[in-house]
Amino acid sequence: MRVRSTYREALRVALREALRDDPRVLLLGEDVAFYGGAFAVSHGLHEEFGTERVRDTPLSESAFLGAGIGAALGGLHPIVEVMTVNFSLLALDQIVNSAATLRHMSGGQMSVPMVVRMATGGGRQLAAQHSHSLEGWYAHVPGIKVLAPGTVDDARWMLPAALREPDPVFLFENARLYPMEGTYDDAGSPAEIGRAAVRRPGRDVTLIAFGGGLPKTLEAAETLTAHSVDAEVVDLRTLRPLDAETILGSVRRTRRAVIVDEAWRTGSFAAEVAARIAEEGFYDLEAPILRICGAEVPMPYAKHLEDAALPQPHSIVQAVLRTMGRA
Amino acid sequence: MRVRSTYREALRVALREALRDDPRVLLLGEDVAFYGGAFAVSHGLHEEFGTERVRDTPLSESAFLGAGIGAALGGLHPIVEVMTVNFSLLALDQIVNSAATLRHMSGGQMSVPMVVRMATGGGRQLAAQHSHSLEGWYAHVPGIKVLAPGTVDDARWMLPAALREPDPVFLFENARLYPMEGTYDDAGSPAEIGRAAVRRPGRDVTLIAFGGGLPKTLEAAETLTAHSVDAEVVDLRTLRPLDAETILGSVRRTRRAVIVDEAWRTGSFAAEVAARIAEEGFYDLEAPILRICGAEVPMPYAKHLEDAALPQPHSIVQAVLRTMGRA
Amino acid sequence: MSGTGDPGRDLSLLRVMVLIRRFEEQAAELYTQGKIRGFLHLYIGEEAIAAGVLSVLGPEDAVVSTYREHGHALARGVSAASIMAEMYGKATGCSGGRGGSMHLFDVARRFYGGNAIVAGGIPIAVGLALADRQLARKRVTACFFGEGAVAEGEFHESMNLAALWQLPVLFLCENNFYAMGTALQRSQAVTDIASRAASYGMPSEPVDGMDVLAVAQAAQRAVEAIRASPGPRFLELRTYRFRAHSMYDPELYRSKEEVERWKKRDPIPAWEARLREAGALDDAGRARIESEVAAEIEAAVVFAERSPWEPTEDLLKDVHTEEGIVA
Amino acid sequence: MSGTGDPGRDLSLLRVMVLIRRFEEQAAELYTQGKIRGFLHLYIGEEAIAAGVLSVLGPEDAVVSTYREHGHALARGVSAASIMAEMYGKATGCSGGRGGSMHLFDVARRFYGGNAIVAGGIPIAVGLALADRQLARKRVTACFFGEGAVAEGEFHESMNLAALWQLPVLFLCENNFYAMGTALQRSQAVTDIASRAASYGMPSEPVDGMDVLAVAQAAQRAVEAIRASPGPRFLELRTYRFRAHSMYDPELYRSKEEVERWKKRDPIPAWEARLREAGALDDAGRARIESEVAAEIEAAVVFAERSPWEPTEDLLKDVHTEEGIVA
Ligand SMILES: Cc1ncc(C[n+]2csc(CCOP(=O)(O)OP(=O)(O)O)c2C)c(N)n1
Ligand SMILES: Cc1ncc(C[n+]2csc(CCOP(=O)(O)OP(=O)(O)O)c2C)c(N)n1
Ligand SMILES: [Mg+2]
Ligand SMILES: [Mg+2]
Repeated sequence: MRVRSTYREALRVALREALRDDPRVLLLGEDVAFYGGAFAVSHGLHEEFGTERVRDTPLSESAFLGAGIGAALGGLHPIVEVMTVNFSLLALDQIVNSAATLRHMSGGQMSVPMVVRMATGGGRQLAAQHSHSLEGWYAHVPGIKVLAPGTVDDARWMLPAALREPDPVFLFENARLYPMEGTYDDAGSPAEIGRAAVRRPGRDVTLIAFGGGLPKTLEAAETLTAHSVDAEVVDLRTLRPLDAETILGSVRRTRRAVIVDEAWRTGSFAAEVAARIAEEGFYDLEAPILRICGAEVPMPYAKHLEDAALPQPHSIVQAVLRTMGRA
Repeated sequence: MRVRSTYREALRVALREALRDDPRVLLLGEDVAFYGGAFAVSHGLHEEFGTERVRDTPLSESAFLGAGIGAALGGLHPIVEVMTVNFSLLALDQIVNSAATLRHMSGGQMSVPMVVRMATGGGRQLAAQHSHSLEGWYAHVPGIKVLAPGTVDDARWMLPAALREPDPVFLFENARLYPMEGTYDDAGSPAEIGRAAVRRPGRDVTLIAFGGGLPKTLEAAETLTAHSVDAEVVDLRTLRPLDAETILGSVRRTRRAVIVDEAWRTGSFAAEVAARIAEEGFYDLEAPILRICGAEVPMPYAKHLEDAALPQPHSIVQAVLRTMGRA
Repeated sequence: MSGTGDPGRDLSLLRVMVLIRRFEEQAAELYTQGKIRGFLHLYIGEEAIAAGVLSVLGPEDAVVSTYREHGHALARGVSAASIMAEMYGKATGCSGGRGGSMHLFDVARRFYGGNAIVAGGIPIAVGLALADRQLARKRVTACFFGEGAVAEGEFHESMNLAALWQLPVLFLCENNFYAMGTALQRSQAVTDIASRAASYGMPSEPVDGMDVLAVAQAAQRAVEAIRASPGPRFLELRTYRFRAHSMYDPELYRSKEEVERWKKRDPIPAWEARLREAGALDDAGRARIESEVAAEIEAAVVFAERSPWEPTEDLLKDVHTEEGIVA
Repeated sequence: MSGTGDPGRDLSLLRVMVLIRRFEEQAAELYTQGKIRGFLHLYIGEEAIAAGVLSVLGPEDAVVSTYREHGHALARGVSAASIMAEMYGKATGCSGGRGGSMHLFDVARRFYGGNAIVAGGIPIAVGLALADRQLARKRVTACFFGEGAVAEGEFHESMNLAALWQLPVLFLCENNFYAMGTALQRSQAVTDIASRAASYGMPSEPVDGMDVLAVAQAAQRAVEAIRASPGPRFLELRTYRFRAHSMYDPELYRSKEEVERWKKRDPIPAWEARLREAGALDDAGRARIESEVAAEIEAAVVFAERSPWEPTEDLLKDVHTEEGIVA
């Protein structure tokens, strides 16, 4: 049955299920318990599962992320919440140098079954230190997997999928999407990791997006019908491993690609998607691959500036019209 | 006059000059003084300039990087040495959230004149925690500039250029290149930031590389003459800002591009270069853009595995032959 | 009563506290009207600290603060108008509308923000002090942070640097007993913060942060000691925030009774009572302060309302220093 | 003399120290022959610590170490052959040739490496202990690190977590007075490391790390205390490395006299003398140890020499857990 829910509630349902079904699961992070979660995702869970399994940590991103790794090695299955991707910069050593490497550099002797959740993205007037979109950085690192739910259904079903992985999985929750309404299938099953989804089929151009960029891209696709453009929208869902097959299959049909990524343009994940198409789908293309990305600026606070710094439906529409030779 | 020198000595000459010419300059970092620098770059400098201006720090990457920012705000011109890019993960908060943002988020009230030097790259059998090539991550961040000297001349002349910038500049020294012999012009002038260099002109294909990838690429270009391929080699030198003009100009002539980057392939800086060409040089291209990058694996220790994990002249040659339709 | 000994200063302490209180009450109101956006962290209840500490600094001293910094900025003399305009996101704001509530800057007053990464400002303060020491200037850098920061690695690295290098920093820990929803005893193994700092060998003492005179006197002693012989000092200022952590916080983690208990120690009526008792304040005087403050805030709101927006075309301004190369 | 009370164990302490010493002498020799590559950090001089501490742990306890870990690995019972093969980069190495000298792992012996980021292993140890506590297992996690790590933020965050959550970790700081070339007094404002740990409210004591019996006894007391009531304990083991930091270090930062002075306190002859004095060791017994150790090391070298290389095709093995989804 499809259940109406916000993205936030869907995440909470998934967390509750995880804590209920597996005694090894624990949720660890700043303000996940008494405060109720910085974004209220874990609201109420400590009352249900106790403050050992829903455990507030001090402000010590590096240590509690590293403790998550150790706890995973010790037989638990931690879900570590780093409040936002901005603060995850403080934990990158543990992530890149330990979580991602321990299996390989021990010759395969151990796995690190850990899920790291964090809020990401701009668009809430939080300015330069609280608006990063660094999913692309994470997707660069071998040894981890990177998921970016952009729908309520994925908010519900990606966590159980992540928990089935024996290796570290990073789940990026776009903070703007928490209040987003939608539905999930309550008899669904864990999302397939490494599989993109065509959210809207179309013939004329492939729009590729993920996470916070997805709703904007779907909106742009709707607007484009008024311009007689039938856009296909591919939701990457998993950034690492990347589902190149779905992307290339779509481009093979539409012959045009526009990639939407809220991160700063240079070195964005959109570049990776463009590079893959330029390498493997080159002969299918009829026009340059375009990217609609964040402006190259530390995010400004003022709303009109922040809006201008981020991809918007109208900027996506403009790019598509350009690639169609209409503008 | 051209002076014979190693890359290491050229860097030291530049450091000595900087300390001599400007009393506001100080060199700050782990083991820069008494040890003589982890890679002997700063060897002898503390004897010449004293341990206040060539200052050993405790193992506190975040604090001494942040102290560099503060010192810059306070009127000094710090050169901060982070021993290697691997440890810079511990300082990324200060870099991304402060060094890169302070000017913008204060509405332009201040500048952070600071140069951060660090060794980068694999290829020395140092395994998974000591072999990162994260220049591409840095190049993603607006507010900083990113330089990657790949020649002895750039080792000599990039630091003075960096010190003329009022904003933070990151200088990536490839650790494999320290003993590399070459020459620099001792009457030269500061390198032009944001300007790529054609290191070898050629007609058939554009090879794009930087830092540690440059010597391998030049070697591949030589080998290719035996296959009757005349390769042009573009050395990016500056990753941020990127000199797209030089890249696109070269591709316009050769109509083929192969990008070499020692970083993990997915999300590498090579992806950005490919994306730029696919966006702006699409109609000039006759073949897919290829990337020769690091394998997607935490760097293994064993030499044969590490060699296989990194771009090598022969793998570059193979890629070029492929894009020429010869393999 | 024993005041500061200077009746003008005694009254000024009251005036500054009232200004901060009323300013923030107005800001909260404007937030609910949607005029101010993003995060807004109120300082209400903690005014004695800003008023007391900043009354003893000279114009050449520097101040580094956090995201809860309206009080510090106002007490430092940053104009209410420029702060209000900043929170509106206007071009006339003290950070040009780029920073918002969390990133107030006023370099002319040596007010260095406005850092929204917990503990992130501390290394910067250390660096400012390093510059002072290296340039033989007799300045003090005052560095504010919350007790939550004490769990962060950056705090500890910075304490050690400052103590090791004997830098002229005055560390000011505003211990309001909560970091968001995490009570001190759930974040620190040892809750006596002053003793933690003392473990670095720096003079350190707890101060009643609800008593503006005690704060001013302790700060005065510390600043004089630093000027006499550079080297860090640490004050733990025990206080309480009367409002939620930010405008989003449902305050699940503490009881109404606890809040009420602390409100009985409100620093403003407490100081007012002492002034009245000493005959230094009467009803008319008190009313005059209120009306002056009200006028100042009203003018600030009018200024903010009437100020222009930064043109959207200027989005990329101040990412880099425009003048370019420094002499 | 007062030994451990168990003559077999007394002799075994000597044997382990001799094994470590001879093993490393052999490794240094093989390094100059180019058989071992990358970084090689010798433990020579510090053997009493590994031998003493690991003599009191049980097989269910865990060990987390650094890049200077040959001694810990050998004392833990990881075979000399598998360590030697690892340093050769062979497939039969204890980390499959992926790790090298800095990344020895043997999960069957609960030996969790082998961490080459200073302080990087500490949070992982905290996490292992968290799992033990949460799963109500009476295990101890022993965590080794150098005194250089005490300046790192990760150290402090971890101390606080362990003390706050009362986790069963035994912290073992090998204070050899230098971090590369940085002397303790140039890296720590307060050089009494044990007191620093005590500031977290955990029992902590300095131990003569050149006296294997003192080490074993202190470790025994600490382990028993932790088993009796979980909660961290800290030992500062004062020692000295007789050799350079790594094979590249010209040792500019300390005097030959200082090294010679410490060599007079060599833990091996010191313990040998006490055993002889007590009549527990004679020339024949001493010779037997040497010849047994020599045979073990020779066999290790032969094993390493004869072992196969990992096939290059397997480069990407163990980046992820191959079995995929966990039950
Ligand atoms: C590194 C980091 N982690 C998490 C946050 C989110 N956060 C913002 S304020 C805060 C609490 C800080 O508490 P404290 O230092 O006591 O200051 P207070 O808010 O009480 O003034 C947290 C967790 C952050 N801004 N930075
Ligand atoms: C975070 C980090 N910074 C720098 C280094 C480089 N480095 C390797 S060992 C070392 C010194 C460590 O000293 P200590 O902790 O005392 O251990 P010891 O080598 O004396 O055993 C340094 C600076 C590193 N590996 N990790
Ligand atoms: Mg607080
Ligand atoms: Mg040491």
